[in-house]
Amino acid sequence: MTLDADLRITRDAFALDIRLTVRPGEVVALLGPNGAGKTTAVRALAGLDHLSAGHVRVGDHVWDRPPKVFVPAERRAVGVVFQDYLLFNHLSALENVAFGPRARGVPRARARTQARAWLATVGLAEHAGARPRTLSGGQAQRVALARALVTQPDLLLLDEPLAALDASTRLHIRAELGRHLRDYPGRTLLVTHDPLDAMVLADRLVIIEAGRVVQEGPPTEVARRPRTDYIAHLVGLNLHKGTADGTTVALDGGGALIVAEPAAGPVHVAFPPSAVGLYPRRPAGSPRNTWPVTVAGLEQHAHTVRVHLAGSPSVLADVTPAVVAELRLAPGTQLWAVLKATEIQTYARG
Amino acid sequence: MTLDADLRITRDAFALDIRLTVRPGEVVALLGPNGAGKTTAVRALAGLDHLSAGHVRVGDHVWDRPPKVFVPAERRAVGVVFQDYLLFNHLSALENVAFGPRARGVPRARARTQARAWLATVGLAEHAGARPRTLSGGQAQRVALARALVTQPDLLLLDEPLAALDASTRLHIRAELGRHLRDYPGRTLLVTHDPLDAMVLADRLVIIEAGRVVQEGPPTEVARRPRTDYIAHLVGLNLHKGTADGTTVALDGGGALIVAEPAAGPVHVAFPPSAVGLYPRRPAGSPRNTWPVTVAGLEQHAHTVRVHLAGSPSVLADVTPAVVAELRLAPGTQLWAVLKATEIQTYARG
Amino acid sequence: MKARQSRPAALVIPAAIGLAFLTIPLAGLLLQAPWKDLPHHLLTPEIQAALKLSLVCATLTTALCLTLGIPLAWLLARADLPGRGFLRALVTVPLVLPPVVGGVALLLVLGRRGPVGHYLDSWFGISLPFTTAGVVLAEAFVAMPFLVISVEGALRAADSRYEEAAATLGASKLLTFRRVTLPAIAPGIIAGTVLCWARALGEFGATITFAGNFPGETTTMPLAVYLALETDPDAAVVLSVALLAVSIAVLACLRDRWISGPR
Amino acid sequence: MKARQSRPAALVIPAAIGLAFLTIPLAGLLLQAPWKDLPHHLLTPEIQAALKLSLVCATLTTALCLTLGIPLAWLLARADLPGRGFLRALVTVPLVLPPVVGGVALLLVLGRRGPVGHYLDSWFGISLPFTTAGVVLAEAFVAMPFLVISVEGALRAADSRYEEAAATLGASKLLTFRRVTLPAIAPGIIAGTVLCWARALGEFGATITFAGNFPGETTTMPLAVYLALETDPDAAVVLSVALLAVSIAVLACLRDRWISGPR
Amino acid sequence: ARGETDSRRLTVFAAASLTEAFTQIGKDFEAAVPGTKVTFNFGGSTTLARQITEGAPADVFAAASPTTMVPNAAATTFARNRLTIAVPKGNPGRITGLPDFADDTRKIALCAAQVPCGEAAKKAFTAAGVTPAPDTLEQDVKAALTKVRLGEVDAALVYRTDAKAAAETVESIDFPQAAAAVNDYPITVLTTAPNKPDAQSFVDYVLSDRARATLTRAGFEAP
Ligand SMILES: Nc1ncnc2c1ncn2[C@@H]1O[C@H](COP(=O)(O)OP(=O)(O)OP(=O)(O)O)[C@@H](O)[C@H]1O
Ligand SMILES: Nc1ncnc2c1ncn2[C@@H]1O[C@H](COP(=O)(O)OP(=O)(O)OP(=O)(O)O)[C@@H](O)[C@H]1O
Ligand code: MOO
Ligand SMILES: [Mg+2]
Ligand SMILES: [Mg+2]
Repeated sequence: MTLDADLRITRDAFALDIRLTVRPGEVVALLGPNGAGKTTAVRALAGLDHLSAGHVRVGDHVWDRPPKVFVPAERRAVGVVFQDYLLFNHLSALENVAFGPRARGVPRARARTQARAWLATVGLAEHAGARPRTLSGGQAQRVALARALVTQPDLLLLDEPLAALDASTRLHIRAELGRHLRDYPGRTLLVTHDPLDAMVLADRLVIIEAGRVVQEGPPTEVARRPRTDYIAHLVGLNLHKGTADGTTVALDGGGALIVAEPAAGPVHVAFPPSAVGLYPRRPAGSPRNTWPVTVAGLEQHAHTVRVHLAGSPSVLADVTPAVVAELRLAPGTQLWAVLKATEIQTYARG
Repeated sequence: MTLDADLRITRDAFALDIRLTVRPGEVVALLGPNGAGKTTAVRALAGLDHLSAGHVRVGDHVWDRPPKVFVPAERRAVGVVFQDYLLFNHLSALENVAFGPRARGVPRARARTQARAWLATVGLAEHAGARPRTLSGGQAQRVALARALVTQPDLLLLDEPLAALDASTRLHIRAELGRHLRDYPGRTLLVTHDPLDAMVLADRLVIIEAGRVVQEGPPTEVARRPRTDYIAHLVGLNLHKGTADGTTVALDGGGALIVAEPAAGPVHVAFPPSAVGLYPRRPAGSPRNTWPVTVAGLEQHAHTVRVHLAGSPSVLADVTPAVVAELRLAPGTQLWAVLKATEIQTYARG
Repeated sequence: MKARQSRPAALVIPAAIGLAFLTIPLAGLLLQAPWKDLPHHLLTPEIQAALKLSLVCATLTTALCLTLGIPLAWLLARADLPGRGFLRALVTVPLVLPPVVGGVALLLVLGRRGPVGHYLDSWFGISLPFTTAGVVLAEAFVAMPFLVISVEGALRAADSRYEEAAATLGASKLLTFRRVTLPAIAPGIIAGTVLCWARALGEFGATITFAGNFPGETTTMPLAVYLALETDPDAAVVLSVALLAVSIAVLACLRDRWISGPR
Repeated sequence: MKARQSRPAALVIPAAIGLAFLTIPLAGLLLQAPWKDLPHHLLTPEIQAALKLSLVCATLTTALCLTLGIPLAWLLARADLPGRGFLRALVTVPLVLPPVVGGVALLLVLGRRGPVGHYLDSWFGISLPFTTAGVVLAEAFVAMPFLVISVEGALRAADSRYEEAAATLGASKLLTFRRVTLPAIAPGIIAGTVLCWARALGEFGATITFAGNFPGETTTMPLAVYLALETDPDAAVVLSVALLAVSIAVLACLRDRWISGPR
Repeated sequence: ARGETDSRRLTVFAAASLTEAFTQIGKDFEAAVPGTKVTFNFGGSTTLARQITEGAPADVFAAASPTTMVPNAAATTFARNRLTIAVPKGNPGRITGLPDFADDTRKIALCAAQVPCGEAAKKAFTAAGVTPAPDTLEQDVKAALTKVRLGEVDAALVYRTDAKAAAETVESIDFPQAAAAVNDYPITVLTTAPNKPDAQSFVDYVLSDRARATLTRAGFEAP
């Protein structure tokens, strides 16, 4: 029951032509600059716009194949967080969230209970009775998120679901969303501008520019071999799975890292390639993490060089060309990688 | 002609009570979690909501002093970027931007020329004729920004003006906005969730929580002595002014840093405290920047310690408590600070 | 608290002229009315019956028009029908048709000899002309377009993206219409309802032609006024003023209860 | 491309009944009309004059109503007037007043002996009753409330935050109204205009009472229909159908040009 | 607004039931008195009377009944109208005379008592000793006749002129008591007439044999 979409939409000056597949349980992040066609793709998948050509299929169910087949939005089991929320102004926050379950036939009392639980999850329990116009921007976005998640749809479409959130709420909601998406058997398409959201939440990235896919693949793969400077900049993040025990995280791929914030159980750890320092000899100092690595490859970007390093763990490091010359970096060079614990962000996975 | 506002607004469950002053040419960033009252403050300053008590004054002009005085929005020389843009749907992007000048009596042709110039500035020259509904979220936000900036108002109110922009556009627009704000003789209040926006663009930060000011001061000052963990996390950024020449930036406060991206002329350089490594001896390795510092103070936060370091430049470093013990950090301790060039973000100032 | 509003003269002056134009003739009537005869004119059982009948019929008419008219407005505004412009124009027919001719048209179809009325009579024994039901039908024929067209206007002005949001939440077109669209256009529906009710209340030509004029059954206030005008103009003025007073009272009370909040 | 719409039966069925109810009587008229006599009835210069007069007067009336009625609607919807609910109800007066009584009221005030008409006559030598200008006034009195109330409904439904945005850009209330509010409620204004024009076109009672029935000057089509009903009922049907055909043609053409875009 | 320079204008206010006859008489009069232009204002007599009272620029007023004549006018009766029973073609209700109007099972339309034809009908029923059982009380003769034409009612009491105009779809049955309910049509030159001389010649013309013939053709009787 994979979502298989070949989205072709032609509009005045803009043409979208992308192919997307999302397997059950998979989270695909759609990234790209403003006006790349992300919202357009979301609308076509939701059944709000018709394709000009191509198809949208979930397993054997054809949702759209012009000119014959078109299943309207209300008969697709989708959930959408819209970029501008589109909360119903005449309903309270609670009623907004309960709307989906009610529409899908859940009895009123159950729908309200579910809605209340989700509002609590996004931290808005005490705003349940508020009208959307009286909510702040971030609060409105959280209600919109709860409204889309509560129905447990087959296909979840999230258009910048965290954009209006402040830093600390974002951290919390991102973790909550991650937890939800992990247990969630449906397919998720996540549109975001935030590389961290994409890296942490998604199983696969699809990066589009001007209506076409420029690269796709698992986050680490894309981060390893970004095809353009734009992508390199966008997904410049080392991401590892591991199991935390206090401030030590044992990585699934081998090795361990010391982090600043203690945690327990399965986690993601993430740090930018720019945070990894390279030394010819083991240095003594504040950085908690120091381990031997071997240069596996080098990639020149606009002003920096991305160095692929094999080791436990294997990581990417961004350095200036001057460093490459000075340390005589070349495949096979043996070095020490250094990473400060405070540079590492840790997110619970489960 | 300083803006002096004592904003007191009482609503159902929420009460705003903050004092704000913004001097001519000054940029004040208003930060705070979702629902803290930032938008409420912006609306009161714009003349869209009445104060319950307090006052809004610009120099000798009283804009609001309940119950007697209230100058309506159209007679305050304000410019507002709304959190949800509020572009006029029946007008093209160009007409939206030209609306303000036209309303203030600029002849049509001049208004359009100004509007066109601003659209070009925000990178939307070729979307001048588009209707807002046909713009993407990020494009719409840029039009809203251009619309508020074009009129050169006495008081500029920006509510999350960069939230919907993708990373690269954001970089560009932030620099553009910074350039504009520097030359701009009016007062600017910038609401943002992004600490970098706040640190780079603002002369002073005002941080509010639940309708009250919890801390205010210059960015470096606030970063140096954050009163709460929330603020420490929010404004954890080293920020320096300097003059770039290729990849070397001579800092105004003394010292120099090597950066990855070459630049020329006055710049801001910014890097997080977590990026600064501390070593007892000078290490040899990839980090381009290594300089001697002396511990000036230590501050314990939730899981990290913020170390104040005197030197050229003086910087903040975040380390784990284990490091403090290991390196025996205490005021007066002499160390080497290490910072990778790729960790430093550079923004043109002029 | 919303910002207080200043009021530009360029809007206030024409508005005041408009208001004066609509209300000064009423003042003329009030000045002319023989106030001391008022109780005498109004306390007759015929007039009280006519007033009651008028209110009942106008209200039933409005209910009927809401039931049929709102879906019709939706169809015209939202469904992608071929020839929609023409259908929309067709709906205005009863507006343009002189009401007496409208009454004739209703008789042609629903009268004893009409293609529909004939079957109603022989199959169900229902005869509409000369009955209170006939009054309601005649009023509905004349008043429904007002409801349909103003609701359609409101639907067109409404932001249909909220309906899209409802669809993605699994709401059928009908549920979306009921729970999202209708609340959003409530002011337009109220406006249409007021127009419809008031027009039904004042309807004369189609009513007398289709339903006739029989006291207690089909004599509504406008019919009573018209006939009073023939013999006793003062009485006609008094009756009109009474009709107005009642309708203004009803509208002033109802609308402020419907319209919650300051805007 | 917008998503195609499915159409729920619970909306389509009442809509179809409503449409049938509004149009089948028209079909009855069409079947009844003596088609072969049609040219004979319509080619008389009197009828052509009446048709032209009707169209001209209804259009002038609509222009007048737009000029005065839109500001009035704004005042009722946006200005924070005391007693707004009452004012709003007052505007519905001409709706409820039987049109003939409306005509009488106009005569009482604007007639040669009326408090206003008297001065118009003696100071400016203007006499309104029994002139084409009088027709326009009578039609405006009856038709303006339709415009005012539907525009007011549209204003209430509109999102006033856009007006706030305009204010922060320095736009006066008037400019905001013209450049932001009006375009946003265009569908509501179109609906109101259609109602107003159609009602003016069909107006009979107030016109014949206030402006009289002078061929070429005040005899509009509904008056011509009334007279035809006296002498030749079939001709009355033909004339009504002609009036309808013209108005439907005008509305079907205009509205599709006004309403740009698919929704 | 009115008043062409090259012809003398004469404004005649006349009851709607005179529309056909007076239109013809007006044409004949214009031919007979060159240089005059007759303008009619047809409408309900009461409305016309009110318009005259409110200062309408009328020269001549011809009303449908003496009661609707304007006060203080020296009016002359120029025509009479008599009631008749109008039934739909084929007389489906098998109406034979006034007594059938008392039958509750038949659908009957009468004029309301407030209008002249209703007043006349009342006299006729009194004379016949019949208490009618109407289903509707119409606002004027035309409305009653319309219901007969469409077969909605089995019978109505209308004027002969009206029945004649609708002869294609309506049969009329005369009845003896009609003599008791004859309706007089008065005509007068108004004291406020702007064009008194032509007004007087028009009234004279209406009383002439030529005009009487036109009136008779329309179903009116001579006074
Ligand atoms: N209805 C429309 N008609 C014509 N062009 C449109 C329409 N809607 C969107 N576009 C154009 O299509 C392009 C893609 O828009 P889309 O909203 O999909 O971008 P996006 O990737 O979501 O961008 P953002 O990150 O800014 O939200 C844009 O250039 C936009 O101007
Ligand atoms: N019209 C209103 N009536 C009642 N409460 C309101 C109203 N508008 C806002 N509030 C409440 O006031 C508080 C502050 O809202 P405000 O919009 O100022 O927050 P904010 O700081 O802008 O947040 P965000 O970053 O999410 O935009 C919120 O709790 C909100 O729910
Ligand atoms: O024919 Mo009217 O316009 O209801 O009196
Ligand atoms: Mg988008
Ligand atoms: Mg806000």
